[in-house]
Amino acid sequence: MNQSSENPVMWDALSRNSTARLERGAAFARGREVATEDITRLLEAVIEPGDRVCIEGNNQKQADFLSRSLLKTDPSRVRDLHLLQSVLALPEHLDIIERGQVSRIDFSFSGPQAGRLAALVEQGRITIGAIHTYLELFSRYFIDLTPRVALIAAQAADREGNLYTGPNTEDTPAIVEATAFKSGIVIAQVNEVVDKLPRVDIPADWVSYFVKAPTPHHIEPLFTRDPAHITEIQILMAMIAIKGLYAEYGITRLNHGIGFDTAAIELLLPTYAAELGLKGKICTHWALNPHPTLIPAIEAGFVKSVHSFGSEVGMERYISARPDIFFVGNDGSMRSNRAFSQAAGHYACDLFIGSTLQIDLEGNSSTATKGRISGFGGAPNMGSDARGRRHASPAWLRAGREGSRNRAMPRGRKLVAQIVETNREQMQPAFVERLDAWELAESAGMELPPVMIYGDDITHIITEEGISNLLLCETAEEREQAIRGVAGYTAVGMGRDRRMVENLRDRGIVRYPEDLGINKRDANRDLLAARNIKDLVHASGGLYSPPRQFRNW
Amino acid sequence: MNINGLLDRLFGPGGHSINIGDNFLHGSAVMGDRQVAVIGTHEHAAIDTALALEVSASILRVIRDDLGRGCSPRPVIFMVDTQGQALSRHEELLCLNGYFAHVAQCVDLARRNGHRTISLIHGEAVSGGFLAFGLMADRVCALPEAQVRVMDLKAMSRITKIPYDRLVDLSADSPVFAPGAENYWRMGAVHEIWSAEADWRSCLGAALEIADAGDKRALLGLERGGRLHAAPIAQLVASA
Amino acid sequence: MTNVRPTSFFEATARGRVAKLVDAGSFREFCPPRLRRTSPHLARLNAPVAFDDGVAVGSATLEGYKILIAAQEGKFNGGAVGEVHGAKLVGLLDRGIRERPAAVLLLVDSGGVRLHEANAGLIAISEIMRGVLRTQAAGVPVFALVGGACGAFGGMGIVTRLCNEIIMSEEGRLGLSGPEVIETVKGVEEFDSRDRPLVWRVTGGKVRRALGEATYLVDDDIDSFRSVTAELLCRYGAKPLAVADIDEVTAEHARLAERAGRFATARDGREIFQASGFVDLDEVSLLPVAKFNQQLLEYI
Amino acid sequence: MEHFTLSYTTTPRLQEGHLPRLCGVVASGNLEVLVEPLDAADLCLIEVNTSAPGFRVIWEALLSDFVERNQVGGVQISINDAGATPAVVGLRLDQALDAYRSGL
Repeated sequence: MNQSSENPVMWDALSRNSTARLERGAAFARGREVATEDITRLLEAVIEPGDRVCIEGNNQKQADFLSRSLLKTDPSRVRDLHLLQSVLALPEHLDIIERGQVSRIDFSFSGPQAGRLAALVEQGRITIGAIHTYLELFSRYFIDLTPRVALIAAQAADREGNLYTGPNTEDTPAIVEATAFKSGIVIAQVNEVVDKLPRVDIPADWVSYFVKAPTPHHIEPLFTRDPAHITEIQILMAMIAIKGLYAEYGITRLNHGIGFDTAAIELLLPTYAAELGLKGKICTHWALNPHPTLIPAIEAGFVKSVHSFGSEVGMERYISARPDIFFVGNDGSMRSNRAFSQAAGHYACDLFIGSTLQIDLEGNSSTATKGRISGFGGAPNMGSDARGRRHASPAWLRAGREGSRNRAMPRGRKLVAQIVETNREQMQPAFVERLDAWELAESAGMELPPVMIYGDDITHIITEEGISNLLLCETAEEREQAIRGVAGYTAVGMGRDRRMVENLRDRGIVRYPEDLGINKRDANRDLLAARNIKDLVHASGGLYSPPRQFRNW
Repeated sequence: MNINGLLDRLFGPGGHSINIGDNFLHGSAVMGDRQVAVIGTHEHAAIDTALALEVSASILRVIRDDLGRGCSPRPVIFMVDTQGQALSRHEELLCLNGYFAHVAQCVDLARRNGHRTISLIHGEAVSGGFLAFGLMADRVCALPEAQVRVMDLKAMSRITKIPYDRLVDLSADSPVFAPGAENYWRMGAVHEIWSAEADWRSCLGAALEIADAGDKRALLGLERGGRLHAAPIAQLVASA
Repeated sequence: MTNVRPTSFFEATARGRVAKLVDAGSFREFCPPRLRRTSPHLARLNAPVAFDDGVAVGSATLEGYKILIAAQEGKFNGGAVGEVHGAKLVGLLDRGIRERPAAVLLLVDSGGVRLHEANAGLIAISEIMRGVLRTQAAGVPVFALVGGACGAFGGMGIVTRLCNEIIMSEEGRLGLSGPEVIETVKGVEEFDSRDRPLVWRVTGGKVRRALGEATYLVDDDIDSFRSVTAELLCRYGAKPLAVADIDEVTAEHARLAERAGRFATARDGREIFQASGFVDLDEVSLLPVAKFNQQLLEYI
Repeated sequence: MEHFTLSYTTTPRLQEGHLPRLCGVVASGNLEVLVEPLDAADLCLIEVNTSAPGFRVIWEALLSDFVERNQVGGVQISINDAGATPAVVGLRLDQALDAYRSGL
């Protein structure tokens, strides 16, 4: 094929375009450094209509100053944007949509803004490309959704523009790598500009501009759970998890979802699990944010290694003093990386356990409710079988054996557990005939109902009633009764076939606390290795410094 | 009626020598042939540590003076007009409740030393400010316009989430939560409410005669039908 | 399951506190739940009632000393005082005058007056105040133990301060108006009720001990409360209780006046800690109780 | 508030002389359970007073399971509930009955 000579193929259009942008931007920068007050004009200069823009916003660190600055840009110049970012967390993210500057978004999680987002979709003011998992979205950055402009957040820059992202590195490397090496523009907001960085997380030549933000970027203490709020019911479920799942399979590599249910498990390791002789046998290697509630287990010698998606406010000094456990740079601060940790959680862990709002009769679970488009972040990556996994471990192999008795070829599978109280407050049942996700999908015109974890990925369900092992069910009917069997006094639970559930109990598919040798009345808060945040501080030897909203002293 | 007018009506013009400050007043007055001490607040005082110290210092002075003179202990008239305790971080830091407890202890000391004590609510009597000394006296009298309360019904409705109209309805036949001296009278905590036309001087004189050092308010509340449970339950616990 | 961990006073229920504080099995309750003396006023407002109206009162022994004891349930309506609740406390104090136990213990955990029956509650508190003073005048000491989530606030803060001894844990709080009330009326600049370290620096056990308002600061476990109480029962048992006379009350007056002058502008417990000889003010909140007590003692 | 009383005929009690026991507190999401001896030895009488109306069907299912599981005759159980979940109700009932039986 011969290209027409009047119209020669341009193989570097992106970089030419990028050069033009940088030339326009030069008026508002000194080298890579942009003065705080010039940032809006710089954004107007380098962003073009129709650009794919990633505003770094993940569930902890937020490029909040750049978001606010984007809101101040002239909507006639900065328009028709395609936002692609893992989390829509700030009101500003939605404000910019409301101002009509955005036409399309691709994202993973919208937590606090889920209600507003659903309203904007219903009004037809925005189109959602897709709701991804974190890994999926990062992957698409490198395939068909590469950002033209990335607005990121770092702790510090030096004069050259090298960046230090510190403990909360999180999504930054994935975003910058995709943008910078495809001739995109990378703009970083930093808390401070210094002469010498503690370490370089992002080299200067991947960065187009940096600007000092007037206030440090916002970080949400998202993974801090005050043990004071853990209930006896959560402790009972944690006992069931430890005895009926962790000990049973000898689970050493795992990931915990966020929540009080899993915090209870973490706090029972040095007490209940230790008394069962499980130290060294379970919970040694983790893909996990630095949960403060893991401190007692770490101090008790349960934990050997923790790789983290992000950091956690107040944990910095503790992490720094435990470099054998956490991934720590030469400067003494942690290096987190959401993309790597997500991959690690998917491929290298034998168990994911987390909570949900609803589970249906097939075991599909979702946190989606009508009027809220929230997405699931990383849970689906953690909570799904890694079909590409090729290395064995005892837990993985046993789960594989239990799940496929009729297959000749040995193959393992991941353990995926959901842990829920049968009824939440206000008697909202966790077990339902039909997920609210269906209704949400209809009202928001989504192609598929937003399911967090599909029923065929789930292996165990734990409630205060007991634990169901879905791997052992031979028919769909058995599976449904195994779910009903632990659904307690919900309509689903009360609709069980009692005879069939007793039969499943005989076969160890449904196990109640008494079947596991657990006395419900032992489930009291004295079992917690820390009963409040202060206990955690003391357990850390004073190294953990909790945010003030978690203190009562 | 301003405070001077009130004092004139209570003790007769020239019958009192009372130092009147912004919020605090103290001095003495003549009731028939005897001296009485007058201590209290006006202008809806918010009671803070400073005011609590002034009240307690005055009580202590009366007790000490009478001990020194060897005369029979003077009655003490507490003039009550308070919007409640002062609300501030500084006051809390100092432990304002400790200052209130100290005032209460001074009133109690006066009682144990033979001083009769009367409270006269001449303005507002609200919550903590009322507890400090108003409610500590042997006998509590109220002027007709006295406002006695813990919280108004609108605020109570906001906090308890009970609709305002329902609270209004319920308060028609129950004295237990709605503002009003009448409600406190029915419950036995206000011994008497003086009418506007009455001779307040003789009301006060009569009250002084019958002021009683024992705390019989629960029985009074039972008798008046406004507080039916306090007395029998206290009795049950005391002698079970 | 063996459990060697101390039992948290903060977390325990009122009945749990009593059971662990007194000699095992010695608690005999007056007006017990089976009598169902619930609050008629809560019922009229269609609010949940409790069989003991949020307070357990009775007699017991502690290290063999005969005591009367009351424990407020902070989890029920914030331990707030209503007509029945208050009458049980008044009755217990009256019983104290008749029975002359070694002491009356008040396990205070209360925000003060119960709004649903506010007038009855306010009157009851003044009756409790007079009851405490009457009991003391009869030679029976009254001790307050404060370490629950509601602390000792409102009228119960005043009652607590009338007691002969106040034993607090660091988690306990003692004051008159809760921070939420001050914030609502005076604004967040005056008192940010969500700034929890500040709330504790203004009303918490440590600052109360540093001021001398609390006479003892103990760890948040029931055994620590018990051992200090036992020590006090022994000490008070050694000689008859002297009723506060003019000199004693005058001395208290001087002490309070001195404090008001000394901390005339203070708004933060840090200033109290500094004046109490603490050097590293950031560290005070994390000092273990024993160390805190020791440093305080060394300075005095 | 919703109020109802349920009555179950069950295995008669074996021992006499039990003392009343109270478990739990009336706080949001929690409940108190009072267990007392009842004259009728083969009856279990359960009185429920709850701030969350409309869940009588669930209460009945839960309580009949409880009575069947424990065979408690000669007992009156009185509940003041402030919106506890069935999980909490079940745990509290077990605790209360345990305390009642062991305390005599």
